[in-house]
Amino acid sequence: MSDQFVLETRGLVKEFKGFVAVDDVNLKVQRGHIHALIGPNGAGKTTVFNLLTKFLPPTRGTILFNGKDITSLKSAAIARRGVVRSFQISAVFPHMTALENIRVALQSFEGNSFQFWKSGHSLNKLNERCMELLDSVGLTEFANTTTVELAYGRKRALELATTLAMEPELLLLDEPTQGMGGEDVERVVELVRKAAEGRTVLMVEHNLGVVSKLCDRITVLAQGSVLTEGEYKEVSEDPRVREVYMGSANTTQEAVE
Amino acid sequence: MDHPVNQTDIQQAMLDQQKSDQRRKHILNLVLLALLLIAPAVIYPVFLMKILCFALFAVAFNLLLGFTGLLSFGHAAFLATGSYTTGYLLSNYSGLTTEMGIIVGTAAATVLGVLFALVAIRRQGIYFAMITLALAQLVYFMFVQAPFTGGEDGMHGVPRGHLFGFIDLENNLAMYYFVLAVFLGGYLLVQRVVGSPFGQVLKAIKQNEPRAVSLGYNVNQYKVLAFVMSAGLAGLAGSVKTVVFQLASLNDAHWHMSGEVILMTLLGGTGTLLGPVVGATFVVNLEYQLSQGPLGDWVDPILGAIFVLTVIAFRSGIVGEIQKFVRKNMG
Amino acid sequence: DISDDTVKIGYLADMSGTYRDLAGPNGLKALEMAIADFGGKVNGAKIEVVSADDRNNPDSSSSTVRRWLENENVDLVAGMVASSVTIAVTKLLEENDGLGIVSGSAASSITNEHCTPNHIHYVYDTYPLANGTAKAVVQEGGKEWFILTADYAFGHALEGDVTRVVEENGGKVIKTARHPFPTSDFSSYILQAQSSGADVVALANAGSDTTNAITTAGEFGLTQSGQTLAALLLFLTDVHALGVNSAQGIQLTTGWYWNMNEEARKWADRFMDETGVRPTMVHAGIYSSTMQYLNAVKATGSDDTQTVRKQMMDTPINDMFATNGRIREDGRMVHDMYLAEVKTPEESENEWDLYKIVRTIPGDEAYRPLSESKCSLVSKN
Amino acid sequence: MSMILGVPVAVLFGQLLLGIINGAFYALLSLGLAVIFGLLKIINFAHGAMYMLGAMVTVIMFDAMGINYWVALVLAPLVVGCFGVLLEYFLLRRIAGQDHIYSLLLTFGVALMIQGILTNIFGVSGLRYSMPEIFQGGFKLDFMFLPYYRAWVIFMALLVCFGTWFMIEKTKLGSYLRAGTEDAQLMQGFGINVPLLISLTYGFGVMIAAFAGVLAAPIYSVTPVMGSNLLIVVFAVVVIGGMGSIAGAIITGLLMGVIEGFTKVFYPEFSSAVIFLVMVVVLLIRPSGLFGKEA
Amino acid sequence: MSQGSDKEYEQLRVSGLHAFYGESHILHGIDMVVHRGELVTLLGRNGAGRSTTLKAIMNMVGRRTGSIMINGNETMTCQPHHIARLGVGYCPEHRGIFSALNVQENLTLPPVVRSGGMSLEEIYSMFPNLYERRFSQGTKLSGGEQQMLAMARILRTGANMLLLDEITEGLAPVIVEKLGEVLVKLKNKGLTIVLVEQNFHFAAPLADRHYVMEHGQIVEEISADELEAKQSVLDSYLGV
Ligand SMILES: Nc1ncnc2c1ncn2[C@@H]1O[C@H](COP(=O)(O)OP(=O)(O)OP(=O)(O)O)[C@@H](O)[C@H]1O
Ligand SMILES: Nc1ncnc2c1ncn2[C@@H]1O[C@H](COP(=O)(O)OP(=O)(O)OP(=O)(O)O)[C@@H](O)[C@H]1O
Ligand SMILES: [Mg+2]
Ligand SMILES: [Mg+2]
Repeated sequence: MSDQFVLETRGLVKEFKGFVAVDDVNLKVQRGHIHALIGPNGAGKTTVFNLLTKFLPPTRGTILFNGKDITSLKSAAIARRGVVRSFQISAVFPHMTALENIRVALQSFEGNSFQFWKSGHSLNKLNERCMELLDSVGLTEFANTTTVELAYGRKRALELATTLAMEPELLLLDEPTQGMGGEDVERVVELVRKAAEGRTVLMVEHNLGVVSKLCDRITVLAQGSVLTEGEYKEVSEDPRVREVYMGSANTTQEAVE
Repeated sequence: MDHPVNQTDIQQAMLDQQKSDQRRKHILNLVLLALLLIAPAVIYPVFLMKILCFALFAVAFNLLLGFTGLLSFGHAAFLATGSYTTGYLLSNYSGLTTEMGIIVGTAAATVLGVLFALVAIRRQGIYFAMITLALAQLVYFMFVQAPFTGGEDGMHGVPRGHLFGFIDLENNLAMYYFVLAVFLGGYLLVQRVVGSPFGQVLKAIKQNEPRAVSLGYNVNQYKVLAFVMSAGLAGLAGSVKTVVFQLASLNDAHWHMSGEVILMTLLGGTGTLLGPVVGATFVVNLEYQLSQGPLGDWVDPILGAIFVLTVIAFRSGIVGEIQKFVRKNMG
Repeated sequence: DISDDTVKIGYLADMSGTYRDLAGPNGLKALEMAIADFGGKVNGAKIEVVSADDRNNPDSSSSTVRRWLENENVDLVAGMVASSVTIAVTKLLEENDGLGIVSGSAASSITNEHCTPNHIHYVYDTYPLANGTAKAVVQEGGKEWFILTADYAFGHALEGDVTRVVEENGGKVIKTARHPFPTSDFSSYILQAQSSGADVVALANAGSDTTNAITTAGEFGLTQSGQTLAALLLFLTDVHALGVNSAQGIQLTTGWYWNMNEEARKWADRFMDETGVRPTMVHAGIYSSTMQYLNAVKATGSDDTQTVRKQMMDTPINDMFATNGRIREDGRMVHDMYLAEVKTPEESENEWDLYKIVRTIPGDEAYRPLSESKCSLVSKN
Repeated sequence: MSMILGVPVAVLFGQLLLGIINGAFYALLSLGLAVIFGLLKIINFAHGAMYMLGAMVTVIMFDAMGINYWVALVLAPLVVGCFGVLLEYFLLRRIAGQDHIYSLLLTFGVALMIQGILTNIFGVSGLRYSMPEIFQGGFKLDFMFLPYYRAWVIFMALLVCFGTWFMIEKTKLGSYLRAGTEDAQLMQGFGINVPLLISLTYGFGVMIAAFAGVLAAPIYSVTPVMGSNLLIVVFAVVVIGGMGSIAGAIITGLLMGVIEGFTKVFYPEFSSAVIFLVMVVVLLIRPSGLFGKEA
Repeated sequence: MSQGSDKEYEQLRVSGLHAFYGESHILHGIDMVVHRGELVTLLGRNGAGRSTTLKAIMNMVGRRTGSIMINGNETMTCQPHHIARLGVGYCPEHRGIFSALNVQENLTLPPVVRSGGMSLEEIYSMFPNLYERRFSQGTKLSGGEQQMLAMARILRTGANMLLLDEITEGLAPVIVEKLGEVLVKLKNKGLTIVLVEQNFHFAAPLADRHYVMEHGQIVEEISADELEAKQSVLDSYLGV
């Protein structure tokens, strides 16, 4: 079973001072899938991400990654195991160039990060790969631009590239297309698709067009617990999902195009 | 969207930039080195040594503030620990060569740095500053109470001794070149560290800590290492200072000293390598000039006014502003 | 002969910190008055003054003094207040064979374990402070003592000296409390003193610590409940700050008081014209010691340290500052000290009319006898 | 008489009371500091100087114009408050939004200037200020003599503390203040005159410090440096209470007064450092202070 | 306040607006007019300068030149709080929820600048999530909840011109739908709305007119009825 599922949660619960944000969630993410987590605002999606990456400690429950219990690991250790997230609110290193942003991510695999005696030139060999990643999100020309100066949408693209640089086994994306216009969304979809080759993606996304195009499996979260799970078609036809989340089919259909 | 610029061009441009930066840095370093080598011919060596000691202290401090984003308000503790340890050893064990005294003093400060770091590192921002201050106050209390420090009177008459057992440091020039060597060692170390892969991670942590965590960095380990290095170098500054002045006093441990190094660093320019050096030179010199002259009793108000002016008009510090100016007028 | 035809005096004191008022900028005035009175020249050589703020920092002070000695041919270093500064400077003087006259410091160790052949301690030290005040108070019947001590070298020294004097005179120290330096709230200590049942509450501290403690003692009615308050080190400026209302009746020992005799008063008037305030014993001491120094240079025609020091030791001092003064081989200037009592508001005629002299303590009785000295310069026979 | 560790219980009662009184000063000072830090994110290193100014102005007004204590109690804080507003308007405003550390440097510079200038005018020995007649004497309690003035201090301090807490935590104005510190520009975009609000807040914060200074004038020696050593202790109090927590600053102030008071009995040498020990321990256990909101 | 559909009244006139962040010149001469009761969108790619335009109207950018008339008043020299008092409600791109305040305090924070705003009850019934979490700290809300809060709080103030920056971002489709209804309602009440939107499908049916921006300039103005005819032009600008 551990072969089939990369990630599994058992009875995951998170309470905030009496308020239950995540309520007994049993999630199974199949290897190689792009798995979407959707649900109304405040359903607990981001909180689930926070629990998975230990930005918040779970109140109860266990998290299994490749069959191993990672509930007690720290954030950084989880990232090193291959579970990497992007943030809902853009997270970059503002006073580094786009290229340096990505290089910091690549560097964490080099095993030289404690080498305070080495010259910075030793990092130049990573530049090639940085440029590839930047190119994949269309930021080539901004490689030497300081990140603060990038528009919001580009910051998000950069963040995605940085996350990909981590070569994660399981990629957690929190609303990757948020704040992006049509063409950029397209590109991100492509990017995620490309990135998903050979790895597993768990994403939160409100753009149903993206979800329907990309995702193999969808879990709907509402008020902290799992409402239903299945393929896009099943889920989108579920009246409960329509009621709490999707609303009238109209908007959705248009978005899908 | 099309990409008007070619990937390799961009990379090349970046490498060129790096190279020319490097070259400029080398030239600057050489000019400064030359100045420092001939300085004692013109300027009173003990005074120069004082500047170098404080410059080293500020450089050490800036490794934390400028390059890791941690504001320590307790760095006096390390300066004083280096200072007292070396002072005690050299006064009481006459067989000890000077450099051994300094090494042990530095080591003591480093160990103290580890202790501080372990306690403080989990705290952030102003809490970090305050917990380091609190720890430093406790260290201060210890130094006040401990019999070997001479309390308020201080520790006096520390012999300068012989470097490696044969170079007589009573000679001011010999002493000067030794201090210069130590200073350069510290400075170059920090320069290296900042540019190293480790330095990149520090920079990342400074700018966005949660993001660094999510990229798999155990940020506390990096911070601890940076902190300990900074503490060790501050201790080194203290040790050398004791040898130069042949005394150690509570002033080194007082929170004013922790404040002073912040001021030096900010005045010179945080996050620049040369900034703390310039800042230390400026402050030490200014205090000296003012305390000598007819404005003797106006030192504090004048210093105060300079701080105010700096913050209002030259926020990036002396070196920072110069860099800005150069960048603006050359590119 | 006089090196480079100038006699150069470096004045080093706290110009801006805690000890500013007792020496500070006005001390420099006193020094300059002395030079002016001497005529600005000695044996044709001109007299120059340099000054520096010690910032109560031995590092800064020693680099300043080093430069004075090594580069600027300063012949005499005067002033010197904080003991850490004084000890650092005297070590340097010894190394460079310069001469120093310490006027501000209180620590008796300066001419005891820290004595050097290169300095003179001129105005007062902790030994006579304890000796004068404590002895008088014990003899008046204050047998049981509570000592409130500033927790640093000076306080400890004073506490030690007081304890000895009290015990020698048949009294007893029943409790001591050491407070951090500086402290602003003394109510806790005053309460402890009150509940200790001691006859005498002695303050072995200085400056604002002392004035704060005295104010608080007044507020809590310490003296009303029958206890005696003894302040061991009070400068005129402290008493002036307290005012006679709070300070009345306090006994203290001083090396000099501006209104103690005609000569002193005349000089103090001139000083007041210059500065607007009455001089402390330190100010007077600076004037007097500078005069003595210049006289010695004149007499010997030299500014060589040992020659001048010897001449100074050989000349008894009788001037506006001291009667029966002489400099001993350990560098201590021994002169008569005075037990004074702060006047009552009724007695006090103006804001500076603060003391009445109760008793003169002969120098030999006041200061630590050479037989007890730990100074290496004192020949032991 | 029963004893605890060799100290009579009655004496300990007295110490407890004195500790609270002393704590009332800490509470007032840390309150002002917490208001300024919590709301403006300014590390006000001039706070000690403002406290000192409160006391100095009281004395100077009395000496020069014969203005009595009661008037000074209102007037001196107002004068200092206005000074604070000017300071904010001409200096601090220019560094709004910059790193904390700049405000630290700036206010430290200002403190040095104020202290240095006053030292040159008035010296460091202190100025005289006599207790108003009405406070002469005190209550004879079983365990101690409590001067009337100390009782007055604690009463006034608590009154001001409570009033301030109420205003900030419970009123609309308070919520403007709390929000304005996070995103002043947006607040202004909502139609609130944020620059004015900030000036007034800073003025108010230093006014509380000056008020403490007036309270201190009759009992402590009034000198230009009287505030400089208090400063870091008060900072410690604010941190222990939890930066930005108004209630935290008040309660911790009182608590630290008491702890320090007992230390003065059992280990007096340590009394100046005990607060820092408490701080280390508290921050190890509760990272954001006793009453701080968790980050 | 002259009522409703006074479509001739110029609520906002921007002419020759340039804006700068420090050294960088972001807006290059924007001209636009919005009439009372109109809903106008600003469309464009990421980085085109739409948010900057709204901020410039609020005087929240580094430096600006040109002219901005609101309600007939020239506002180039006004401080932001004066601009708000002219009846402008601004909902920023990054929400600007205050962490020091709880949800309800956040909601009641902006002072009422005109009569006719929504009451707290109306708002809570429109956004039940907010009611449920009204005593939690503002920033502890989920991303979407924060967005609702940011929108809701300016509805209370009675502002008659709303500048809304990407309000549907990160919201569940049901809520987006609901927001659409709210905007229609507001429009019917006679409010003037400038909407910066990525989600064209959301904006299209609501808007009277669209301005298309590129590189800090307005490159096209399209009214609702021309939309179909100009669809291809629009697509090319937006890269859909
Ligand atoms: N630190 C916290 N303290 C208290 N409550 C919290 C905290 N973090 C989140 N919550 C609450 O938990 C619930 C779930 O939040 P979460 O951010 O996981 O929602 P979400 O599903 O990601 O929503 P969205 O799509 O709007 O981002 C929300 O109601 C939120 O208010
Ligand atoms: N604070 C700033 N400093 C410097 N440049 C900035 C700043 N904010 C934005 N910019 C620049 O201004 C330009 C326009 O940004 P703006 O935020 O207005 O774009 P937008 O059209 O709203 O795009 P988005 O969809 O990304 O929000 C961008 O190129 C951006 O890099
Ligand atoms: Mg979310
Ligand atoms: Mg935008």
